[in-house]
Amino acid sequence: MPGFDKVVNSYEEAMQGLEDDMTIIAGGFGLCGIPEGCIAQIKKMGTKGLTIVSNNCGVDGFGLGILLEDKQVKKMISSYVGENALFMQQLLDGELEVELTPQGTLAEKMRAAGAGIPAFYTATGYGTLVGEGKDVREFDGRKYILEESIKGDFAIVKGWKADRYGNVIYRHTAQNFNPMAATAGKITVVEVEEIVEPGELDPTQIHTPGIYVDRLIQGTFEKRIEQRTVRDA
Amino acid sequence: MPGFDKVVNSYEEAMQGLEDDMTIIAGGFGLCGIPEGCIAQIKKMGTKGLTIVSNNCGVDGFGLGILLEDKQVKKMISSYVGENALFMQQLLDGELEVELTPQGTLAEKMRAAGAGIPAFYTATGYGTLVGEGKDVREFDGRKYILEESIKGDFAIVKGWKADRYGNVIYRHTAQNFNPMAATAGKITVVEVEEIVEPGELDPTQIHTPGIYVDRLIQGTFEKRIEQRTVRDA
Amino acid sequence: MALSREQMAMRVARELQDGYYVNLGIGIPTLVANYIPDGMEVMLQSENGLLGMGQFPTEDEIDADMINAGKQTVTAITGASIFSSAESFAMIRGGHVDLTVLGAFEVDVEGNIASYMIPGKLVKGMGGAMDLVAGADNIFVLMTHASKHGESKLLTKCTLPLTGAGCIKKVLTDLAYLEIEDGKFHLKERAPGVSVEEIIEKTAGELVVPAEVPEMTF
Amino acid sequence: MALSREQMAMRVARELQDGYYVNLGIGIPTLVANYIPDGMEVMLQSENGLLGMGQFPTEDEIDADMINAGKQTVTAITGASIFSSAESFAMIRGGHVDLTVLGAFEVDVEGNIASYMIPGKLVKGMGGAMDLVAGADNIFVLMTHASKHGESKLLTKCTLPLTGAGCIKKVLTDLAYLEIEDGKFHLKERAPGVSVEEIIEKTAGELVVPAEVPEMTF
Repeated sequence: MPGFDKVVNSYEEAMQGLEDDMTIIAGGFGLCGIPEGCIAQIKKMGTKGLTIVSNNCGVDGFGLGILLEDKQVKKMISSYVGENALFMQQLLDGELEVELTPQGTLAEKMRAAGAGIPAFYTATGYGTLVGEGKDVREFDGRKYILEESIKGDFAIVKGWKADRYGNVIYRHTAQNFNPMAATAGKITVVEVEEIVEPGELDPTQIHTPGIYVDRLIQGTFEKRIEQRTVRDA
Repeated sequence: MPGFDKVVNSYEEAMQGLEDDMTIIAGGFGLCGIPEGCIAQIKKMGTKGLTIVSNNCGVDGFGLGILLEDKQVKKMISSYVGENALFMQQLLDGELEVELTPQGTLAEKMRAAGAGIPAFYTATGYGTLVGEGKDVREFDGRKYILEESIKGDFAIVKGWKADRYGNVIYRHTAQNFNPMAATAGKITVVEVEEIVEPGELDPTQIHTPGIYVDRLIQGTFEKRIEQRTVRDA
Repeated sequence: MALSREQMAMRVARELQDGYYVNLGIGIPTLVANYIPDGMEVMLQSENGLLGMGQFPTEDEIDADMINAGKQTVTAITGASIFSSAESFAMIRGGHVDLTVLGAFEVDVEGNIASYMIPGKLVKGMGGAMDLVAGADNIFVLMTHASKHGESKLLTKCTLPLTGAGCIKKVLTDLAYLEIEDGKFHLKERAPGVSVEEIIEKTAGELVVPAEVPEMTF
Repeated sequence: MALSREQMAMRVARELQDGYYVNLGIGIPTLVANYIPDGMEVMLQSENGLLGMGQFPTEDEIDADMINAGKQTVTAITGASIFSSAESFAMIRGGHVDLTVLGAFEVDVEGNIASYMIPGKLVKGMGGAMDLVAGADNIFVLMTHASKHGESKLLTKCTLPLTGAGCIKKVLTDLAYLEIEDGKFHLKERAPGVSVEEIIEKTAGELVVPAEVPEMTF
């Protein structure tokens, strides 16, 4: 079924159409399950003025952090940005905006965008800075704020395996934000460790059905570990 | 880990605490993936005045349809109720209420209940009877209606396999509404074809994590087929 | 002559593109699957939770756990995915399905559609239809142009309870293919041998007729 | 004497019940896992998407794809489940987690909590903390009773940006266990050898002190 073959053969092709001032939704939590190849390609392209929606912004010199080096990022929408000195510097210098968003709300905003839900109510953030200026409504005696969905011009996603039709599975906790990100891009690019033939993945065990995926590429991954914690054997 | 062993040994135990006038969320689509044993137990208990949230109401003499025989159901919240003569009779006689809810909205209402989302906006039903009396709001130039989540005193769910901790997987399209139903019950009862030991199911392939499941029972299932359609071999 | 059910399906099949994800409603829309052009592949979405619906099973393959939105036993193609109803309607409502084909009782010049309920008759429910018409950009409505009693189904304003408001742009009837824009029906094609006059006569809502109305060929 | 970090963890561990799903925040809350009473089992939820977090891996087991919410490499217990962040926060926001233990900078008599931001200092973000305090019914806040400079952290009104409004009912400090009700702190237990007077002195928000304040034992 060639019409459903999502495989592209280069990151140039994978990120084709990315332009200045676009919004990118990125999967990953910390450095776990991040689309390393797409991020490297964005750096290479030098695209500027980007709004990036991602739980974190990598670390200095790795992950999304490398996009700060050439000041490609205008705004980050994240829940936690604490691991990155360059980030803090650019934030303090006013070169970078940040919109802090609770982690669960961020995940739900991505899911909602993909699911045709323009907004939802959540108790998270009511009465805090996050709730300021947002609609408040009471249900069953409790107050909730209205949060809007968030869609990207691109979504960049890291999977483990995918078939050519773009059916993706994730490995362990590298799943994190990736399945929601995959639904929320006008163009969704998925990079995986292994591309398999259709039929090799169990249909009932697909995490991201191919309908959400526009381009699929096989990459190689450093998978840097942020907090290496071990116990004695 | 005995504290996490959700297995009960009888349907009496599985449905213990069900009382008149309660709300039950039920998985299943048509006769596919329906919690046959729980339904039979409800019939046996004779509980009355029930509000049942389920995409359909079974057929005459099978599935949720059997609860109509002794007039146990006060109200159905469903998207499609067309396969059931007794249902239509009770509806016309004013013995049964029905709240027709679009299928996607119904699925999302269950999910929202489980996910702590009291309400969400959807374009589905705007400008129709479904939207009457509901809040309308515009996002990006399009109008949406506010739909509230729907929680059950009980949720009754049909899985394929589950481990003792209540981690469930579903088989083929018998998944349907079951995973959302499982999240939406104050007490969630799951019946499955096979109970396995923890560790036998791949942690990344669980459809319903055990945290949602209160009681688990192994049952036997007739699995009646509603529309038997075949092609020549 | 008015289009047959098969011709209606054939005409809609021309809207398909290679790689389309398509949801086909019950009835004539289902027949579209029989006329997918050679060398083109589409994947059928069934809203109970199946992407990549295959043909009916053989007696040996039949499986109660494997059904489509019409509750018929089906199979899945190689490379299919199966998921929850919430995920399925996330796809539909989120606009990920490329083409939706469904039947209707009435449509009107505002793009309203009535397809699920005839008051006073049996009330069965909308199933997934309200989500399908609200979620898709590209919807094809298939219906007869007029009732058996000759009453137009293409109206100034729908008389039956709506399935969706302002969401229909393309209508294929047994007599014509029309598009809805600016509060009017626009006649685009006519069935072979059907006169423009007959279409005008059987269209109650405002109809824009161009100088030239191409005849469909099969 | 003020409770040690370990004693604080031990005291919270007494709140555990067999079969509890528990989310433990970074820092002292993490230590609670070391004091689960014998014969009792709890399952740890890590909000990045893991239910059934196990111990740290050995060098051989270490896997970059297997981390917890603190971004530490971890393992999963037998019978764990791993899922998306949306599913993880559905569990949290939906109230399915039985006990949440987390740190704070300040709490006040209205049950407000400030734990993520000190204006003028570095702004790191709330991560999952706002969801955790909004979603759980049963939250234990662990913190020192006063700052190093002796300033109370149990206030009439939080001075720092809030993590959540009106959601805290139970606070364990190094000096005392208190519950929040009716706009007041209620002193329930004191640390061994800590006087009621010291607790009164170091509690800025209104404090209700019963005739008898039991001393914790370890």
